[in-house]
Amino acid sequence: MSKQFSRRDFLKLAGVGAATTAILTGCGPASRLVRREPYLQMPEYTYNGLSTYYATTCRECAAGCGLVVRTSQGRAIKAEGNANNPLNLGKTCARGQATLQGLYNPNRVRGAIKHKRGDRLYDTAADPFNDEFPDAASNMDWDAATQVVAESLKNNKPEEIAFLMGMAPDHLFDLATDLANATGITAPVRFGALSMFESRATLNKAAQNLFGQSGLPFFDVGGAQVVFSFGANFLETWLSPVSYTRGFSALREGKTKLRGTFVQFEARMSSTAGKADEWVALRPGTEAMVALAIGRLAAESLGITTPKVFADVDPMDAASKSGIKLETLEHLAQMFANSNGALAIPGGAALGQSNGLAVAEAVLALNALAGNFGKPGGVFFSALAPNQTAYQQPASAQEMADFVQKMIDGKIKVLFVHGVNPVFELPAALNFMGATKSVSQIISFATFPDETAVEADYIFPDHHGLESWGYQRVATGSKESVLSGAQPVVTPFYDTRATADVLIAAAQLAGGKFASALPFKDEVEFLQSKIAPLMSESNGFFEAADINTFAAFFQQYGGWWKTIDGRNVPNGANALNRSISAAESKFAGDGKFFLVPFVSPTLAEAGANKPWLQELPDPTTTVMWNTWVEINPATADEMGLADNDVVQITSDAGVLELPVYRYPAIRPDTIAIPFGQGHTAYGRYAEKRGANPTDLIGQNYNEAGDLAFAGMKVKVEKTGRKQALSRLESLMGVYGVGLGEEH
Amino acid sequence: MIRPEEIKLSADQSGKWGMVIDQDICTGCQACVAACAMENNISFVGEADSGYGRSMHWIRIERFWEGEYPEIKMTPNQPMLCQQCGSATCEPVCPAFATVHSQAEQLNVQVYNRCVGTRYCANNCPYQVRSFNWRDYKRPEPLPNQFNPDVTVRRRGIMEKCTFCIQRIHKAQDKAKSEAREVLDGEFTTACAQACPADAIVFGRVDDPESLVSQLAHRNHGVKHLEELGTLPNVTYFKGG
Amino acid sequence: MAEYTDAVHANVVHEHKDHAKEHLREKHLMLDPLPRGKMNEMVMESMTTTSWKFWVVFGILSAIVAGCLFYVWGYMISEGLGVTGKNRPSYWGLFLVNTVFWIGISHAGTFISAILRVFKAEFRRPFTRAAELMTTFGLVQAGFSVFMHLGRVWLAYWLIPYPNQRMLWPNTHSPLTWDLLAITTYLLSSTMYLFLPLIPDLAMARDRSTGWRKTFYKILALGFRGTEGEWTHLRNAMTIFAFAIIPVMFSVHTIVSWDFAAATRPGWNSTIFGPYFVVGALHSGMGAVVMVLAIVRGTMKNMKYFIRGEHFDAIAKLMLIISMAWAYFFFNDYMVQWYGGDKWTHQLLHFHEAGPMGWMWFAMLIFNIAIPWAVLWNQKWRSTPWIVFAVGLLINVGMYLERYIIVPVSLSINRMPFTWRLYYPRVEILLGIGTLALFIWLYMAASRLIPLIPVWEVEEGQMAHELKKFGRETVVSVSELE
Amino acid sequence: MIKRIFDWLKQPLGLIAVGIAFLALFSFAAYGISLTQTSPAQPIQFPHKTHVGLGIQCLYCHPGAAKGPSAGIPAQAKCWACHNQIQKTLDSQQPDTQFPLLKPLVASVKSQSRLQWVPVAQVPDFVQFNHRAHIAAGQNCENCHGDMSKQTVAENPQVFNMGFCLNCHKKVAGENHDLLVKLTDCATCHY
Amino acid sequence: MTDNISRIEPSGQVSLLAVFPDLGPAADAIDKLRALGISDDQMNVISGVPVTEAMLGRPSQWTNVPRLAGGGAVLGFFGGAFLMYGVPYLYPYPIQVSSQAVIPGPPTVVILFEITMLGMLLSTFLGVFLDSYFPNYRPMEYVKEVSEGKIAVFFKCSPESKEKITKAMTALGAEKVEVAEVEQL
Repeated sequence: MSKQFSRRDFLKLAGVGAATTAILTGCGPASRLVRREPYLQMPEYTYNGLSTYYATTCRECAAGCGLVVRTSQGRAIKAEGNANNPLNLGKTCARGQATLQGLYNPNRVRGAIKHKRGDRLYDTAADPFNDEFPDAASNMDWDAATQVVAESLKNNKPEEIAFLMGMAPDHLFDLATDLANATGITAPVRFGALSMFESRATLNKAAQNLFGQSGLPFFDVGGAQVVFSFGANFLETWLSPVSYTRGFSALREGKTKLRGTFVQFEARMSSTAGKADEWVALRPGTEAMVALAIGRLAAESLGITTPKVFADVDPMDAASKSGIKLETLEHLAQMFANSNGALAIPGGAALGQSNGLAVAEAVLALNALAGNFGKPGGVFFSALAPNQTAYQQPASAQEMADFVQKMIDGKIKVLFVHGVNPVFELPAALNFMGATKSVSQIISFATFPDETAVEADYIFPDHHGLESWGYQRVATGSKESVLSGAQPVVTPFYDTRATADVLIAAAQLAGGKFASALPFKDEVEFLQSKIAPLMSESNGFFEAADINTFAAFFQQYGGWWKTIDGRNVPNGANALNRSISAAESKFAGDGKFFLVPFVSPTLAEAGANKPWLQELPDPTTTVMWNTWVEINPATADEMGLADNDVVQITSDAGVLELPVYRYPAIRPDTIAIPFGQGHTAYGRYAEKRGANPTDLIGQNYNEAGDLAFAGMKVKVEKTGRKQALSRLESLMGVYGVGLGEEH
Repeated sequence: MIRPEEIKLSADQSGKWGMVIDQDICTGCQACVAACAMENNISFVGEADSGYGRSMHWIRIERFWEGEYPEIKMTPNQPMLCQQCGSATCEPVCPAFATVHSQAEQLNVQVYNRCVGTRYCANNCPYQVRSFNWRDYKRPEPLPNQFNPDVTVRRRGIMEKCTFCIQRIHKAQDKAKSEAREVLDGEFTTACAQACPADAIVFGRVDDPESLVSQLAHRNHGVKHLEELGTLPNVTYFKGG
Repeated sequence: MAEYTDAVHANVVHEHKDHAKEHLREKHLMLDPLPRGKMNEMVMESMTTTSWKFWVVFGILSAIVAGCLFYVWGYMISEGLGVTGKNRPSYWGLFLVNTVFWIGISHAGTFISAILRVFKAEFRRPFTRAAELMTTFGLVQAGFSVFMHLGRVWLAYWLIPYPNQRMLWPNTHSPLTWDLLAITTYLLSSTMYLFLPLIPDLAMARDRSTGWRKTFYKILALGFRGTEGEWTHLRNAMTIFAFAIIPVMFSVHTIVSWDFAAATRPGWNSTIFGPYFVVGALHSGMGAVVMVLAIVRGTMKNMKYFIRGEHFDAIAKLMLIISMAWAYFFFNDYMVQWYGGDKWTHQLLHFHEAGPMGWMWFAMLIFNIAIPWAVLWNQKWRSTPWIVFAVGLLINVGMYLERYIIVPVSLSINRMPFTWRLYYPRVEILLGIGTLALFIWLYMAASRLIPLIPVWEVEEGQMAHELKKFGRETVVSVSELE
Repeated sequence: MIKRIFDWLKQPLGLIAVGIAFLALFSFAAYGISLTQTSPAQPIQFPHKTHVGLGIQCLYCHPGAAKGPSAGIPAQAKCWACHNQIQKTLDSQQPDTQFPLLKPLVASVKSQSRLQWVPVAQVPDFVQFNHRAHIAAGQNCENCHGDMSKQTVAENPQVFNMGFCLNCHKKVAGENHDLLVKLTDCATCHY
Repeated sequence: MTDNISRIEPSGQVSLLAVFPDLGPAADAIDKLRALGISDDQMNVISGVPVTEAMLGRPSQWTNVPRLAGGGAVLGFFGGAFLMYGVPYLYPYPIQVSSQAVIPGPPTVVILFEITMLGMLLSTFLGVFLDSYFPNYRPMEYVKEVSEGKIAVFFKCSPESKEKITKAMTALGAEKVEVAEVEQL
């Protein structure tokens, strides 16, 4: 089957054969080397050599950006942004660009597999740059696979069946939820490493505490004049990097007013902080204190009575504890107070602390001081997606820990995993790996042979995102309420099957309440049933009288969205009248260094198997293909560490060995490690490459249940070994290393 | 037949296609790098080779540091790509005419099939934006399915560089011609400009004073890199800040 | 004649005249004539007397040539240049260092056989051929190195101007095209210039040999008999060659230098590179000549008669002068680059001295300037083959380092600091060793096949030289033959 | 030793042996070159002659030529659309058929498999050729592909090398300076 | 051409070779031969060192080598000029590199020089052979002693005078005088 799709009448030959021909054609028609297969049935609107464009949704992260994929002769060739989609307006991030490298990844699960837990899914000894790289063969057909799913539904108590799902796609989550609601199966749990590092639960909880309403705050960066970001890496991976980058661009271009100022508070200069006008390297754990101190100083500067929320903090104390000069704090406070539109954003490592909730609340309180709620350049609640009634929050780490506990306790007999790779993404300390032993049947729907699939009994691979139907709700990033639609842009490459189809078929096979819970012919019918209610909504981007036309438009435009601002204004009435603890956060471990894990902006949690993402230089360090640990050069000198020296990092939870990157923009008492590598499976390009910093993170949570991933203190020791990091930048030219003396 | 004396030298012309890059809003997110690689069939080279300075990026984002901790600043990200010089130093040194100045498009053209691999052009490029295929970089099946049929797949021993997505230029011109009109400003753009989430890269006709890129380029704080060498680059940078 | 005045002191008394004569005879080949037949025999003997050591060395070299040169080259062609150590920004590496080096070596032959012939420097006579062979074989290595350098060597014929269906000719703007033409011209003309004076000696060898050698020489001697007409033509042609090949020789290395000087790179864009490279080439070439002469003298039979201390002394003097000239040009180049004040050039100069390859820079100065200056002032040392050999060797190392500094080390630094990177050669080293082995291999093979000593030229010289009495002093005089 | 070999080679028998060796070498080379010049084997000895003779336009089966870069090979559905209505096609399924050419088509339609055509008129990968522009400029198919009404299996009337393209481009541009610049620019075909 | 003597053998003439140990006797012998009525173009001298005409008192030899060299240089020059000034007109398309003129000035000098020199030196080399009719592998009159430093005077005389001349030569110091043997060289 795969042959048919890969070998279709290639316009200009593909791959190595092309080059061979190119050389030999000098001697005449060397065409015997090339075979062309015509279409059996030419798809409508298709001409040989002309591209066809299909709108769909990017599934590299859960933001829901619209894509338009260029296809030629049945092959997807290029992913481009969907200019209609209000979320990304035709733009994409690097990961979105590389989505085709996932589609055509040489290591995909190629068919349904009954699998012995722990067995390799491909030959890992082979050269990753070579063609010969045999994958595990499919050993089941899909009828048998559906049978397996049906039986596990039927033969277990509903409460012993669990769905563990990723942040995308939403339609499958809706389907699983419908199934669970109708049959009593445990409500599906959603999780993703990005949501963990974004601390979405904390943001949500803080909003609830301050505004009395649950929801994901939206920060209108583009409209602001001064932006204070406390750890939010919104230009990298945070929530919706593409739309926040657009906001940043608007902030800087000053389209309406002056060029906006941007200040970033964090211990390690992220690539977001690199774009800031001022980078304030505060001591990790003092974010709440600093935010409150700025609030107090700003209030003083404005000449108003200090609001209750800021009253408890002593700016002198905050300055000394955070390591920021008092003058700096005062100057920042004045800047914040006197600007014509100030905005403060909490996020990233600032929330991943034991007092993360306090940080979030304190920073949101600053916005209350600036009085920007609902104003351009201020804080909003993100517009709810069209077929959504309330903000759906993914599971926090705490909830995941509870889930793991349930598994260990044997309360889960059958686990369906889709769209998430908990073995890799959850910190090892949470022991998901151990918990799998207590689950009698694990069925993975993984597209790629990831670590969780290796631990599964069955792998029933879902299509790649570009081969799939579906939709994704845009959680934040656009003013409008957006539902991004997905459709297959190519025929599936391998013998994979849409998980929704498998579940629908299995439910039909299982019969009874299962069959009645999912009374659909297939995934498309289910999707249509889900978007049908939108036809009656007003202010839509398009209208249609019947569902078929509506669905066709939905495909054509890549989703459905409203044309009006759908954001809600938070009620900040009480935000300044609460009291927030300014106490420093607590750190686990007795090491000398604060550990700041951050999500690699180019790889994120699932990019490691795409070779071009591996080869993209990290925006701050320009390292490719590996993981590093960032250490301040002064500290490194003290410890006698040169670039590429391997150090051993020990925390309460684990040990890692990583090569050193002498990073000049990090606090001397802090080290930072990117998250995204360290796979033990997941294909030839990901495996055995770098390390996973979550191995160092212990089971510490903040008040909102999010993981205190930045709440560790670690020891760093020199091992004496060296491992060269691949950098794009020149050590000589950028750092003057090896040029003799300082130049 | 065009006689040599009838050739208009690029130094007397203002260029045709050009680009404006705003370093102040470039976030260094690498979307342009990825987009370029996806559009132009650029090979990835693996860890060892990329670390040894053999990566094939046609566009790279440079950043330096200013000052020392804690007063340290990252310099504005500087996307560096072929500047499509009007008077390119890479061209005259090629013994095989593999890199020449396109009269029709006023671009600096690399003719892959004519390249014998002396690498003189790359040495002589003051911007160091040419990349050489040091090996036949392998793209295991089915990765080659992604190949853009409009762009030649390069093999070992060939120099390559940014083309300003000339395949898109041709496509747009072909389309405009089939519809009997001129190419409109903004009708198409390069892969990097198209992907850039911050809109830091703008591409268009610099010889058309009405185009967006011309309007932007005439802002007074634009600079061209190494202009002092007389290369007449067609990429304008805004340092910003 | 300087030796003579040195040797014959003012207080030499009459009785010692015979002794002085004897001394002069021992010292000067030209004053120590042997019958032509005897010399012929000695030269033939030197070709045909081959010890087992020769074959061992020859075998080892054959293995190195096969392994290091052809096998590795084949591997490199099939794998791509990724197996070398080149990168961005060091797009050029050891191959071009080798090319410049071998072209430099090749300059010595022409210098000795053309310039010294034109200026009638009589000491040149016994070793013009040995030097001219170096030119040809050195250029062969240079050619190999250039082709190795190409990314797609199988298309190298595109650089040759010929009518083609693409209607595309080589680019005459490119210094590499000039280079190709210049090297081709030089290789062809130096080979012809090697061959012309060889014909009479081949005829001699033909007359004195039997078997396959006879056939071999018969073919090569082209039926030369030595009639007046033949000699006149040969003499005429040799004169034309001697004059014409000198500007070709200068142009070759000047053009090689333009490959660098015409580039926009800091450190390369220097107007003095032309003469600087020519002098550098002579510097290494002279060093190589003395090395070859010392080895030939030490290993081949009967060569001690033909190659004597006086020859080493004379070449060593040239070496000293050239070393001074090189130092002058080096300083000139450095001075002007430094004075120019361009920040990238300053960075590069600093990098040369203090960068990771700084030791090369200092070694270059020591080997190229300090050592020749310190050693070659002394006439006794100048006349001692092994000392001159050692100096020649060091000069060659120094000149190799000079080219290494100019090519890959200078390439590491450019106007884009983000791309600065060092270069570490990999298979280039093997291929470099391969070319060296091929050079020696060719030379060894040639030493068994063609008379290394131009016997007729030596005889011609001996016929022309005599001792003549000026007052009370006996001096050497030369009569004009040509 | 070598001398003896040479001596042997000088006698008539030796000369003949040398001659034969050279001839063999030469014929191998000639065969190798001729291999690259002959049209390759096709799954069906497709009679273009017949189809053109029936008055079918080139663009009917290869419509891509007028629309985009590639003329393309017609989908099998297109072949079948006509052929399943032709008595001959049906007859060819009989065992004693006189229409063997149609058998592979019938077989492939029945088995839903694809015919493996071998492209004949082909430019190398580094040439970006666009049929549309050429058709739009009024070029006829036969200018490059030869007269199909005389061919059965498509043959390449000429080697598509750069000289062939350029000669025509030069001729077409004539004295039009701008057009000549465009049509002879390296970047028009190579990128 | 003096060399022609060896090839054109007038009927009835005998070719004799007299081998002398040194230049002096050879010069004397030539004078003697002349006195005996053998003209200069009936004589030839074969030697192992380049002996100038003046040494033996022989008429100077005609050579075309300098002319051929000049001709080659002119040809080379035009070859170079074609490459520089002709080829750009052969291109059907404008090839522009950088902003340099299509026919560049300074490189023209370089190319013209190199190709001129190449033409000149090649034609000099070939001229030597063209002009003196060798390579020549046909049998020739020759004595091997020549390469041992002897001077051989080669002349033609009538059979009658053979005896006389032989004697005269021997008297002048000829080591041997004999009928020139044709040797396969």
